[in-house]
Amino acid sequence: MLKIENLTKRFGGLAAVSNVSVDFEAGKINAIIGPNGAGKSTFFNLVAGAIAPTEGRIQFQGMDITGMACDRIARLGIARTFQSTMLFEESTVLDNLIVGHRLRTQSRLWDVLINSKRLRDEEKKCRARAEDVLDFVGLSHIGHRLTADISQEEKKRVAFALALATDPELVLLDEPAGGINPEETIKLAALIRKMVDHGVTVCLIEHKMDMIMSLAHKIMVLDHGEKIAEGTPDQIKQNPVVIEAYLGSDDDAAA
Amino acid sequence: MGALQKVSGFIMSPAMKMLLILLAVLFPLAAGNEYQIYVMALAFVWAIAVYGMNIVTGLCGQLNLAHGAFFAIGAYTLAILTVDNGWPFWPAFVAAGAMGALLGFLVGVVSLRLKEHHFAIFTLCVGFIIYLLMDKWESLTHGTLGIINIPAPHGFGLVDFTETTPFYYLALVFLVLSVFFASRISHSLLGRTFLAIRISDDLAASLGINLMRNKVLAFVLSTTYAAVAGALYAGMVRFIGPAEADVAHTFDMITYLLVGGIGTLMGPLVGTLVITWLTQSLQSLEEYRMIVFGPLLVLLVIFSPRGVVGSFTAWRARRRAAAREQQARQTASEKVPPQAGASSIKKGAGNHA
Amino acid sequence: MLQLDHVEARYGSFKALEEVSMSVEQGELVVLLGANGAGKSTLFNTLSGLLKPSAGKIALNGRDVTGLKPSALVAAGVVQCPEGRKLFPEMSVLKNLMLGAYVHRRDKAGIRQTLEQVLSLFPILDEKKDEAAGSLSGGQQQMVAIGRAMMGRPTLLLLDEPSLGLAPLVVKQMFETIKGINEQGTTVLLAEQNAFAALKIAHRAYVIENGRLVMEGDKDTMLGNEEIRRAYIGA
Amino acid sequence: MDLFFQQVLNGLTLGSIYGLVALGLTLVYGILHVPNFAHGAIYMVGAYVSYLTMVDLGYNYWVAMACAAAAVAALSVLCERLVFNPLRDAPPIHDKIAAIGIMMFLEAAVQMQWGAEFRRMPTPYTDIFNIAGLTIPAQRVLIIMGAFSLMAVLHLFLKKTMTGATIVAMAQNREGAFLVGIDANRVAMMTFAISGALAAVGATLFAPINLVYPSMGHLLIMKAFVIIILGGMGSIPGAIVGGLIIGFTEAFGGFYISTDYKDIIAFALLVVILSVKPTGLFTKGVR
Amino acid sequence: NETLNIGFTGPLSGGAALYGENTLHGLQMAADEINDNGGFAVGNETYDIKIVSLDDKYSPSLAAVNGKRLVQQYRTPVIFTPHSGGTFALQAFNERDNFLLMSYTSVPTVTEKGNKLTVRIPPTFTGYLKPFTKIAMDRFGKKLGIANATHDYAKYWTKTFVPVWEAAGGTVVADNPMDYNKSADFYTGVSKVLAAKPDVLFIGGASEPTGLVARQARELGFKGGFVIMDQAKIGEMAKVAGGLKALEGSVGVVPLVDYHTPGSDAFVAKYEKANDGAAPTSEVAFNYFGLYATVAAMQAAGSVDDAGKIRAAMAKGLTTLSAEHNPYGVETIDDKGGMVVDPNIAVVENGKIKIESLSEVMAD
Ligand SMILES: Nc1ncnc2c1ncn2[C@@H]1O[C@H](COP(=O)(O)OP(=O)(O)OP(=O)(O)O)[C@@H](O)[C@H]1O
Ligand SMILES: Nc1ncnc2c1ncn2[C@@H]1O[C@H](COP(=O)(O)OP(=O)(O)OP(=O)(O)O)[C@@H](O)[C@H]1O
Ligand SMILES: CC(C)C[C@H](N)C(=O)O
Ligand SMILES: [Mg+2]
Ligand SMILES: [Mg+2]
Repeated sequence: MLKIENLTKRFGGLAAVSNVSVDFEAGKINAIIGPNGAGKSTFFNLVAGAIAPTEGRIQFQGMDITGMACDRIARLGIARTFQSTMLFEESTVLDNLIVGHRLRTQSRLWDVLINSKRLRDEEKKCRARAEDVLDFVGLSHIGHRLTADISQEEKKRVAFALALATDPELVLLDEPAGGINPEETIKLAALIRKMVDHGVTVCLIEHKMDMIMSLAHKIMVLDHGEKIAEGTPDQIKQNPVVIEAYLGSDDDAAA
Repeated sequence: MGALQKVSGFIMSPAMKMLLILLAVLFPLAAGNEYQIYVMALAFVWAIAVYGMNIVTGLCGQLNLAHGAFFAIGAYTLAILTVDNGWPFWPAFVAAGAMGALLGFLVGVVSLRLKEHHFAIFTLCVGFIIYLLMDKWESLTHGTLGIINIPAPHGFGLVDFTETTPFYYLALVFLVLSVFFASRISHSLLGRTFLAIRISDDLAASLGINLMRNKVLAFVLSTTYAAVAGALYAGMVRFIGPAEADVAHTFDMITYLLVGGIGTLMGPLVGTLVITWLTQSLQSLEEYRMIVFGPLLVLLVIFSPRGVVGSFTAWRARRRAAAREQQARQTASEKVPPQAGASSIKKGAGNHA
Repeated sequence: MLQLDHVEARYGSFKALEEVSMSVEQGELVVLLGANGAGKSTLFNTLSGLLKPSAGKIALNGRDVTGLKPSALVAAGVVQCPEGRKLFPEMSVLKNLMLGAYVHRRDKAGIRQTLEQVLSLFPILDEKKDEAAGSLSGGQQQMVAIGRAMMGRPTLLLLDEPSLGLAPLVVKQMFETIKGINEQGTTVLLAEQNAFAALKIAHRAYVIENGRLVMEGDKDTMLGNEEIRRAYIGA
Repeated sequence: MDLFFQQVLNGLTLGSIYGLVALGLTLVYGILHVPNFAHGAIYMVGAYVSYLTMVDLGYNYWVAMACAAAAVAALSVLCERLVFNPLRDAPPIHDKIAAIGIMMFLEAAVQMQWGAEFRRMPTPYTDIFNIAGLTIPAQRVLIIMGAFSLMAVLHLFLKKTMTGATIVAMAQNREGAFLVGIDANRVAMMTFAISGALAAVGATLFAPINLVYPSMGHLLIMKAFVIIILGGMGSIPGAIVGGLIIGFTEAFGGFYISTDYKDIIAFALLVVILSVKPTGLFTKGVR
Repeated sequence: NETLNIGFTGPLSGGAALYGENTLHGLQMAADEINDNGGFAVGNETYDIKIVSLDDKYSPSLAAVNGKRLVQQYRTPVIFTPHSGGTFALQAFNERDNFLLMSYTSVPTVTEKGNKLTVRIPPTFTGYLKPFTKIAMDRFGKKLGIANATHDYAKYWTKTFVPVWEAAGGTVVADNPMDYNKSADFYTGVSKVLAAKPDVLFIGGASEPTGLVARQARELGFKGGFVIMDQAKIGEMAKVAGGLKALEGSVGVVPLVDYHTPGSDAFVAKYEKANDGAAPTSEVAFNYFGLYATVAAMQAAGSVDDAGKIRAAMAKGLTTLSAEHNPYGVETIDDKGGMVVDPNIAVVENGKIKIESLSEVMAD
């Protein structure tokens, strides 16, 4: 579903992502791990179109989306969350979510000024969608609360819901469990699994190995912008290059 | 429900809106003299422009420092068309709005590529260029002499808008329309779109929102508001000069917006009225009133950063959320034994970790 | 020398530290273990004054230092080498190091001496001393950060994940360096994901979870504890 | 050709003053992210203080300059403490409005105290050199030399001294600066003090070839903002080069195109440059 | 005594504050005198004058607001304003609201548009054009460089002055007006004009910047004469320009202190006494006169609140005005409402101001 070929991104002299090729399958959970500054978030930014690659190609469902504008890519069905959660703190959770479905609506200024039927229908649709996704992430009961007042973990879920409100095929999650305690992390993992069960493909960055290892179907490891390994969790756990660059070895521990 | 809550509930209700409009309609009858009506009408005109600024700055988060210049563009378009080209008032009025939109589009397309302070200072410069053009382009704008004898809005033989009270009602109608459209916009999908851009460009773009198109739209809306207000202003004061485009006006409008509450629906109006009447009542201090007004502004910004309306709505929203929460908790403990839903609420409220 | 008494820290309404009570003795090397987001950095930032505790007391050598400004704490000898390095990227390496000695700026001779120490510890920095810190590789930047902290001649050194982004070989070296610093008399509080290596050079360790200290013990107890091994060292 | 060099001289004079004022502005902006619209009023106060010490109290020009620098530095620090420090976490629009409040206050206060009339500040350096057809009044030479040496001193101060380094450190990484023991308040106050002193010195240099009146800072502050945007916010070379660009644009634009339109030319230049390079001339690509 | 409110709206803060304050000062001075003398009588009633002043920051719309306020809240039958913008804005409703507009501006259009209740206090400048041209051209030559200010008044001047200069056989070699209020430095503009080698420079705006322009022209080697627009006063310019020497060969309006008519001497003496020896500006003098003229007109009309009658009686009132209250010796008022005066001309010769009367100059 997502096919990356020789993707490279340079910031000045620094190659944040360098010559990465990878295939992500539909309906799977794909993980990206790697040390801090390895280029994981940059990789996401490239896929989501937030920044343009220096070299290489990105194909999504057979379509070349390299260098396409962010919002078009979103309309094609790629949604994302950010490493630091961004929400509109001064409005309610539900109000935050309604805009998530905006990209599936047609209303223009004119509709707004005359309050057309189309607008009313679409607003209803957006609200319904917002309620759906809120329910999906298990937060229906806090829809009316101010976003500023909800907990860190709830915000992460709201961010998920916001991504889901765009009706995506593929969701990119950047450190969804960052700053979340182990107990909640497990619940979050369950939620991610549920997303996949509902037909959304997930791609996630995470430093929490327990979570990754139990969740991912496939893992790609980045280091210094380069792909140093790719495979199933078991393969990755055993991979000496990965152990050296990222995981740290048990041998070290034993020695 | 406490009395306080009842009052605050009422303030937000549709009945309140009707009451406000009624008060506004009755104001000329209650006003001690025509001067007060005149000041009120002028404040309404400014408020319309401030509503425009609220769209681009309050909702969409782009600080446009050329706003005063667009106000002047509206005024000049009307003045030039009526005085120099013999157009009747109302067609010229429509043209003024259209000119605001057109120039807003051109300026927006160029300037919205910049972000934050750069955008702000860039528009400051655009505003200054517009001012200088009005000052220097004599063959079109009459230069520093300004344009005199601008006709008042045409009353079709029914009303005489050179009179203060009829003009007051005209301004009121336009104000109500402006607030109505502003409220439509801010409560609609479009307003939510703008809001998403204000939180973060990246977030908005990742939600499939075309940044440029929406920002330009917000910008054009705001300049149209400004131009319409400017045209009304020209029809009221009936003389305009380049000083109308001075940045000081833009800063005045930002002040109104901030005092009333940026990003709120009633903030622009409340802020404009508060400051207008405050300035009028400080007139007795004459040239020294800035000594009072300056520090007042500073204190306000420090101690009431959300403005009058913003502070009120934030306070109310929080209370309502708390009330609903309590309600939810009660019903939960009454009906279902503390299961999934209820327990996680508690957790959320009590222990955020 | 360091005493924490029911310290609590918040980000807005979110409590990142709760009821943290701990103590570190003069000359000790204490490790702080904890998962991502457990609150290690928060604790460190609270200790170095970047964050004001919302409750509780912090005492240094018997003196109450709760809520002091970072500059005052640095002057009192508490220096942090922070997560994410926080270097001055456009300044030269040397300038970065010299700024580390800001509180001792009048003691020119002392500065020179410490600088020599640091440069002999990380010879590569001597080579790169005129280059902009931002242009160095991640590992080298980490060395600058550690070096900068050492320039403050701390009595209590707070190291927040110093091995982050360092190649394994460098990591090994670095742990030896830390051990050396500690042996020369500096008290060290160390947060590490690389728990095993850290524990090996430590005297004692605390485990932090969700902002609370949940366990404490000396090196051997910790290394021997099954749960610890599984949770932080890897099964 | 004489006329050409005359314009070079004019451009330099204007550029020096613009640069000096913009430097203070960019310093505060780069480190504290405060868009200080009151800087023009601060400049104006500087001119008044010099005027008073020199004309009313009869002190020497240089003493007056020192007094102005000290007084205005203190005033700036006061603004920082009372207004900008409490607002450090507020959105930038709040800073702007607060700065405008300060500006209004200062202008009104000066007008109340000393009236609105134009004053002329004498200079002890009244010689006019005529070299190869070029008219070079001594005061203008003083302006150019003064401004450039001040810029050089500032540069050395920031580059070579520990105290200067703390300012730069703060600009590059706030938390990092805290962690090496730099006192944020101290640096903030120092930065405001320097910025104020630069404005005061600029005003004292410039006042003798101009007039002193309460609204004298209006256009200057606009131009200073243009300059720091042009040069890149927070960039010191940017402020200097930006000042010179605007100075030369005005001198040459005013001479070869039209004096009446020279301001349009300067502002249009900015619009063009920013349309091509949205972040200004001197900002680094990273971050 | 009854109190009669007289309104004023003008710039009391911002860039034009000085100008506004000066005009207000003139009104206040006259009002204080009248009150100290026990007020003035109209019919059976004696009135004291209270000047109600409001700041409009030079903004027309604020002037309009102030005008409304003055008329309705303070019942002022007369409003003084010192700027054309404010005048135009007030003219939108002065006839309807029945107040007399005393406008201190020389912009001719304020009276040309036929407003029935407007009086223009200062004379138009047209009387100066020919004598100025003659004096400057005779002494220095026919090439004129224009370097005056860019505000409305200056533009009017230029527009009317240039044809007169050209009709007398002169040429305009450089036309480079400059914004006197906003420019940081005039060197560029002045050197541009001087590059065309003019014999005479036409300058003028507010006195101090005009002085600065003259000074810089001299610094840049200009040796010719100056024609000075009447807004600038030679005496004040000299302070900035570096003494009268720098203004050698200038022709402009006569500073009031050099008028030496009985009226002007009395006024100057009075003013200097009250203001530590500071010389009065024409803004003060004209507005001082303006208020006295108003009072005289009220007395002649027998009404303090019928603006139409007061305006109609203005000419008659002027005849009763004592010389000391009419420092410029205004003779009468024309049909449209403009004050008429026979202007004197000042020429700087050998570092001294020399007065020439208009008729003499033209007779030569
Ligand atoms: N806009 C940018 N300009 C310059 N350099 C950048 C930019 N964005 C990222 N980088 C650099 O690219 C590298 C990769 O950054 P990235 O954010 O992708 O890392 P990451 O793998 O997501 O790390 P983490 O796990 O800490 O989030 C880093 O060295 C970073 O400094
Ligand atoms: N500036 C902040 N604002 C809000 N919450 C924060 C902030 N910084 C940290 N947190 C939250 O506080 C908690 C503790 O974070 P902290 O950075 O102290 O963890 P840590 O143990 O250092 O983790 P890591 O191993 O990832 O460095 C986390 O839940 C984190 O999300
Ligand atoms: C000479 C003065 C009467 C001119 C005045 N400054 C005006 O506004 O027109
Ligand atoms: Mg990342
Ligand atoms: Mg940490």
